[in-house]
Amino acid sequence: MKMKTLASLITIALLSPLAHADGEKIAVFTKNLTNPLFAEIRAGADNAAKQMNATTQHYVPTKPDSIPEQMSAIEDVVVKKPDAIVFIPVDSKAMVAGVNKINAANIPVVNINDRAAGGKFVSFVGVNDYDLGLETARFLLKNLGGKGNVVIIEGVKGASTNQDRIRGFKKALEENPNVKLLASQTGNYQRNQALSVMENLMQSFPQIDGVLAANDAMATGVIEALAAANRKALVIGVNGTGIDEIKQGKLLATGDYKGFQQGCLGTMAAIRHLRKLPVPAELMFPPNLITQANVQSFLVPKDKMVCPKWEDVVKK
Amino acid sequence: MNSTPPLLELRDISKQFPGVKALDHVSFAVHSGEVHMLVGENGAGKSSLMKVLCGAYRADEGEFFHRGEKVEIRSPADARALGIAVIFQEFSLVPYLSIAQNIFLGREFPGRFPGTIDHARMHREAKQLLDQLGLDIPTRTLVHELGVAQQQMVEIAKALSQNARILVMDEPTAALSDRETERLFAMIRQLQSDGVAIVYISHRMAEVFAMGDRITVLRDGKKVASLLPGEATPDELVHLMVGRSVDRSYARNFCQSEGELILEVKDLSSVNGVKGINLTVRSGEIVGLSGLVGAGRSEVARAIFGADRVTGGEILLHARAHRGNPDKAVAAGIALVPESRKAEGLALIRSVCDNLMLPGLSLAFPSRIYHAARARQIAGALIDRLRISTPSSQRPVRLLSGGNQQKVVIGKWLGSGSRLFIIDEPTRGIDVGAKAEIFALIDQLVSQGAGVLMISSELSEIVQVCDRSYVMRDGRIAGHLSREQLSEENILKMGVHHE
Amino acid sequence: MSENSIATPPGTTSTFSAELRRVPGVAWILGLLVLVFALASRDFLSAPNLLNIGLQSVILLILALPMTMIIMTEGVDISMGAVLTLASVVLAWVLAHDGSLPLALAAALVTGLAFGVGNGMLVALLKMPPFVVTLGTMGVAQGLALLATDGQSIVVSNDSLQAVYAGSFMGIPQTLLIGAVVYALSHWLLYQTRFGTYVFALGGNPDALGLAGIRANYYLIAVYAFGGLMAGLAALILTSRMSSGHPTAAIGMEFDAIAAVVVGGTSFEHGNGWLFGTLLGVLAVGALRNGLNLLTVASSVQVSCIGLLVIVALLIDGFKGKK
Amino acid sequence: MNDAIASGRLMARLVDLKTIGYRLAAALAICLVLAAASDVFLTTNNLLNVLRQASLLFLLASGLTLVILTAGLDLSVGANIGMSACIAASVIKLTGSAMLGAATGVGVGLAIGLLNGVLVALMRMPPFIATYGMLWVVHGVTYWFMAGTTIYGFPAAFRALGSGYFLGLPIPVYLMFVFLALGSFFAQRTTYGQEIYAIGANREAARLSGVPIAKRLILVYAVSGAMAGLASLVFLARMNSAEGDIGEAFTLPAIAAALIGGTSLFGGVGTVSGTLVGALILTLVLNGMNLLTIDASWQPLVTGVIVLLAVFFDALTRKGGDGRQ
Repeated sequence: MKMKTLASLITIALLSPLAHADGEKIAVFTKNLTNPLFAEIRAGADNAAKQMNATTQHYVPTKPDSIPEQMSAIEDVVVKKPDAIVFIPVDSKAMVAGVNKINAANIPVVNINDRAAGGKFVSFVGVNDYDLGLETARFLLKNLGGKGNVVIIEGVKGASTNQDRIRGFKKALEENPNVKLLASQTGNYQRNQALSVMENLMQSFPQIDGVLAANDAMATGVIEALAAANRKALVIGVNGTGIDEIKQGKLLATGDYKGFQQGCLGTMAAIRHLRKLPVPAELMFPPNLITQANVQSFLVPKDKMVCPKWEDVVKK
Repeated sequence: MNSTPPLLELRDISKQFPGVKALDHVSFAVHSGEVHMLVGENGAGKSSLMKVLCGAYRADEGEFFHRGEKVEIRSPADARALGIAVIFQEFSLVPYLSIAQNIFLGREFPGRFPGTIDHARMHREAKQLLDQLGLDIPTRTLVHELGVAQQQMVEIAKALSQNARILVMDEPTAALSDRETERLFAMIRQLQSDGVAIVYISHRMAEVFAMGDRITVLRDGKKVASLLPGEATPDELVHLMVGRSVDRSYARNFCQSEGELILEVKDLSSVNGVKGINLTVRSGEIVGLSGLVGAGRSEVARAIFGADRVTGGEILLHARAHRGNPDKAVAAGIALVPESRKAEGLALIRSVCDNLMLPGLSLAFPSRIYHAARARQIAGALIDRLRISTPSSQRPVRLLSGGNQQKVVIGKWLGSGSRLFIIDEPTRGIDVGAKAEIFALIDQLVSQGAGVLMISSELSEIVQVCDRSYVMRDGRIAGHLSREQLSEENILKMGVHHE
Repeated sequence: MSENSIATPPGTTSTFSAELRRVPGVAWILGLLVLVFALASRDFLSAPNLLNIGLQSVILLILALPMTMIIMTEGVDISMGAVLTLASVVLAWVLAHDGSLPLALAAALVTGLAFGVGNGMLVALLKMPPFVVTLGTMGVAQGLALLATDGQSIVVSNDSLQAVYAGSFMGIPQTLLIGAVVYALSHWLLYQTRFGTYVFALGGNPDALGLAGIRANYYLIAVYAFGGLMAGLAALILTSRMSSGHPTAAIGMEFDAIAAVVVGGTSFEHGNGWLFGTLLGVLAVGALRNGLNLLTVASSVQVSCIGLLVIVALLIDGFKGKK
Repeated sequence: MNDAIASGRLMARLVDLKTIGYRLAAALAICLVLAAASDVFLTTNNLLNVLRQASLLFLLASGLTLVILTAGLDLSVGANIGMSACIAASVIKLTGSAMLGAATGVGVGLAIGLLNGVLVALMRMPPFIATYGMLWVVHGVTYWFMAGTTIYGFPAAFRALGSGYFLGLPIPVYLMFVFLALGSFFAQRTTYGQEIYAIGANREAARLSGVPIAKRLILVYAVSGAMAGLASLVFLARMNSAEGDIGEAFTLPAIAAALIGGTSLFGGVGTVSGTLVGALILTLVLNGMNLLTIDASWQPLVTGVIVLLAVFFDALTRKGGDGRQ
């Protein structure tokens, strides 16, 4: 008896947030709870949904980047049948089977951020990682005067974002034959691993002029390592999360990954699709850099950010 | 005596372990229908001989003959093929298997498919065996739910199930009550008349002379004598075992005056089923706590010590109320020598010194700073005082013999400032010489003003050693016997059900 | 009678009422979870959703069943997730190189078996502590998976592979069938065969086996080998589910399996194990994750809930068994 | 003269060369190989790097060693680092006080450890499972607290804890030696240590000898938690940033360090100094792989093989076993 009362109490407590739901329900899949990029994307999605009078539900694996968990979450969501899904695969290839399940359930899905290797999508919203890597690397090499020694800190080997960014880095290096690539090692997109790798690289190479990190977390790890060893090098990263470091002049530049906007426009695309409004098959942001020169405009705290108008972005 | 060749004969068996010659050219024979007693001090080689017999050890030298024919015993399977079955002192039972599964462990009846078991037949046959032993327990009962005596009976059923022609028993009565012992003896006589040969290891002189057809004495891995029961008195036998005369009567000066009250227990009950316990222990006396196995004696000890949760009643130590965990008990001056020295008494991988120091650490090192040198010094003094035979105080205690281990378990309390010693089965599995030493030690404790509450299954010990004794039955105190009333008959009368 | 008498464990003493008396904490929790989720979400008790819970639980179940036996021998195998992952990579690799599905499955099973036998031999023959042995082999398996794939997924487009997870046989989803077969097999092994009897003995009293003339080591190796083999089998389902092999796909899953086993009432001591409890434990984890997803509970809360499930289940058992 | 001998003997006992001799030799052998293979290995900077990287692992593993000595395990240390670091970081950000932040970090670690201790000692849960459950609870709370953000940029005074130098040595290295001395002293030279070994060797015998089991177990889990809290501060100071899951990567290496260092999971055997050598061996190998620019994919494999080798070697040298197999 007591148990039943308790159960219904819990039920009411759990149901209450759903009671106010109106408009379209959008399920948003991100990779993990720890990377700030995905926090930005989720914030963007929430903001867009609010603007358009829809609601979001977030699905994040409890173990970071867990394929089986994201797969289970898809299966669970398919039962609940949200109106649309905004989807970042934890692994671009392994999650194709999951996308197929969404397709089979006839739920429209917008792919953002990391492009899935297969499946049918209403649209893809993201940044071309190759272009972004290339532009950021070019900026660094220009600042080095087209010569000197550099190292690359790679992200997770299997990730397509990493592969494309590294391809971009290497293309830029090809354009600058006087710049010597000393080493390219992985920091698995993690700050502490990048820090250790950098410490060790500094032992092997007495002169490092520039560091190309495949994301900002690793770039900040590199900056810490440099500071601790009292050495100087120009560092670039990608993702646009290292704003403070740029402001402080420690990070030369970061490729703007526009996480918040990805969340915004991915969600808007999904809602527009539901409302039978036109949506392009692909919505790519241009490869912009955040540098000392334009950093001021990026200093808005996450909870104050507001999604751009769809028309403003898509017109371009 | 017997003109036919012996059922099994061992000639010149030797077994060497690093540093020890466990068996040194031992010859031994057992005839069909004979109970052959094997006696000797701990470490004399009885267990090694038994393990050679059942194939657990391989002899380095020597020959085996079965009905006069030369055979090999290299593995338990060889031994089993010869009809040898062993009842071990430390049980070879699996707690979460049923009685039937335990009885037939390793000899399961094949079922319809390869690798499967014919459960129906197994339980049927197990039931028959239990009936034979007069044991009325479902064969599907898991062994961990049984009491020690019942487990011993399962162990015996296990041996019987092998249709053994040669049955080896290692102190089978150690955990049995007198009534159960009687039943076991009746069964042994039955087996004997069926022509089964029985090798019986025992420390109890009464059993040796009552049951034995022949007695073989081992000492230091050698056979020192093989004789008939009529050829020696118990004292002579003990002399053969220890190689010197030992006074078996443990004579002591019984407590004359009434000492100060150390422990008073009022209406104590605990989660382990003891109820309404009232008892007292005074300074300078050894108080017995006797009764059948399973009557709740150890449970009373554990309740007083705080090892089991007390559910009611009062414990007064020096007239002050006491209640709490073992650490509180130790701080209040209670010492417990538990029933099982390996499971509860010793940290086997740690050194003699570490074990001896453990309860008294905070007394020896009040600042909590531990000095290894000082600990070695204290332990060394204890080792000398208790005559513990060990090359060094740093030796892991698992390498000591049973008697010496028991001395460590008692000895560790000498530095803890205890005034009340609760000693549970002080002489289980140890030899005659060590027994005398341990009783001398207990006597020394009480003469220095401590009080001792002693639990023993050997009634003769209670009668010889205690100033008075409580007798337990079914978790309650059934009665009290003063020094004058104390006799084995009186204990039995009180301890046994009146049906 | 006295409070402390330990309730009769099931299996060997298999009257139904005896089993009921031993209802462990996990069963109450599973019941409560089902009740709450059923009240809170219309979808929870729907057939497709129950099917989801079943499907999602199968891989964990296939790991947890042999894990139950391993834990009963007072051992543990923390390499299972990594071995599963490696076997999945091997399976995908064979398929990607035009191997047939039976060949690929055989390769995965052999991979799992090899690690299982290796674990078993190190544990049994060298008397090395199981946790350490399998911590080492976990690194080896994980490393091999990473090296073999260079950190990337191996994508497989093989219809027969996809049919394993999604397909059904006589109206029953194949994945569930595989799970049921593995459960039946494990149950048969543990309760009907000599092997099972010796598993109880390995944890309860290994000396008894030696004295009975049984080569305990063979059976100890066999227990770990069974674990490895099942990891290889689970790889079939995992790979089919993802249509690809990924070098970190199931890393850490062994801890979930161990938790499910212990929550299900199997103890690390004395060979006291219960296979049905493991099934309940796995289902409780599955129902919890699924239900929280259906209620769209915040992910951070979900993370804590899984830990709470484990702790609360043990607390209930602890209070019930308190002396 | 006598004093010198006595202090020498004291040192010998503290470091317990007999237990760790082989392992020290193995560590030296790895050093020789690396020195031959890489010309930068023997540079001062690199050796300091190794020490600094090892120090973090050691701080975590030293507390864990005490837990393992009682035949327990603490799987929650990694999650503990994450939570301690994040809360300490936000306190520093809020108050600007490094001291307050540091105290909070250790305090949070201690609290998690205490909770583990209560579950294991008072609720009698198997340590493996209790701390695994705690791992998830702690992670969940941390994720909720952080909401996917990163906290970074701490005062220089605080960051010195991770990246500062004193007399040419990194500050974490001093911490490592301080806690080596403290840990060894606690384990070998206090009656608490003796009792902890006794609990690991035979818990029931220790209980019936009057050792307050629950108090001692809570103590070791609390110490392990507090050490995780301390390690989180060093890590935080070195990274200059805090994220929710920064600690998870340390759990298994910390356990491995203790095991490589000769601590037995069966309890009652092991030393804190052995754990230091274990941490050094692990760090040396990873450092060597980085110096020789070996692909990071090899790391789990190599770590696994080292663990196996260490225990294999123990199994071979242990002749006769410890009596419990």
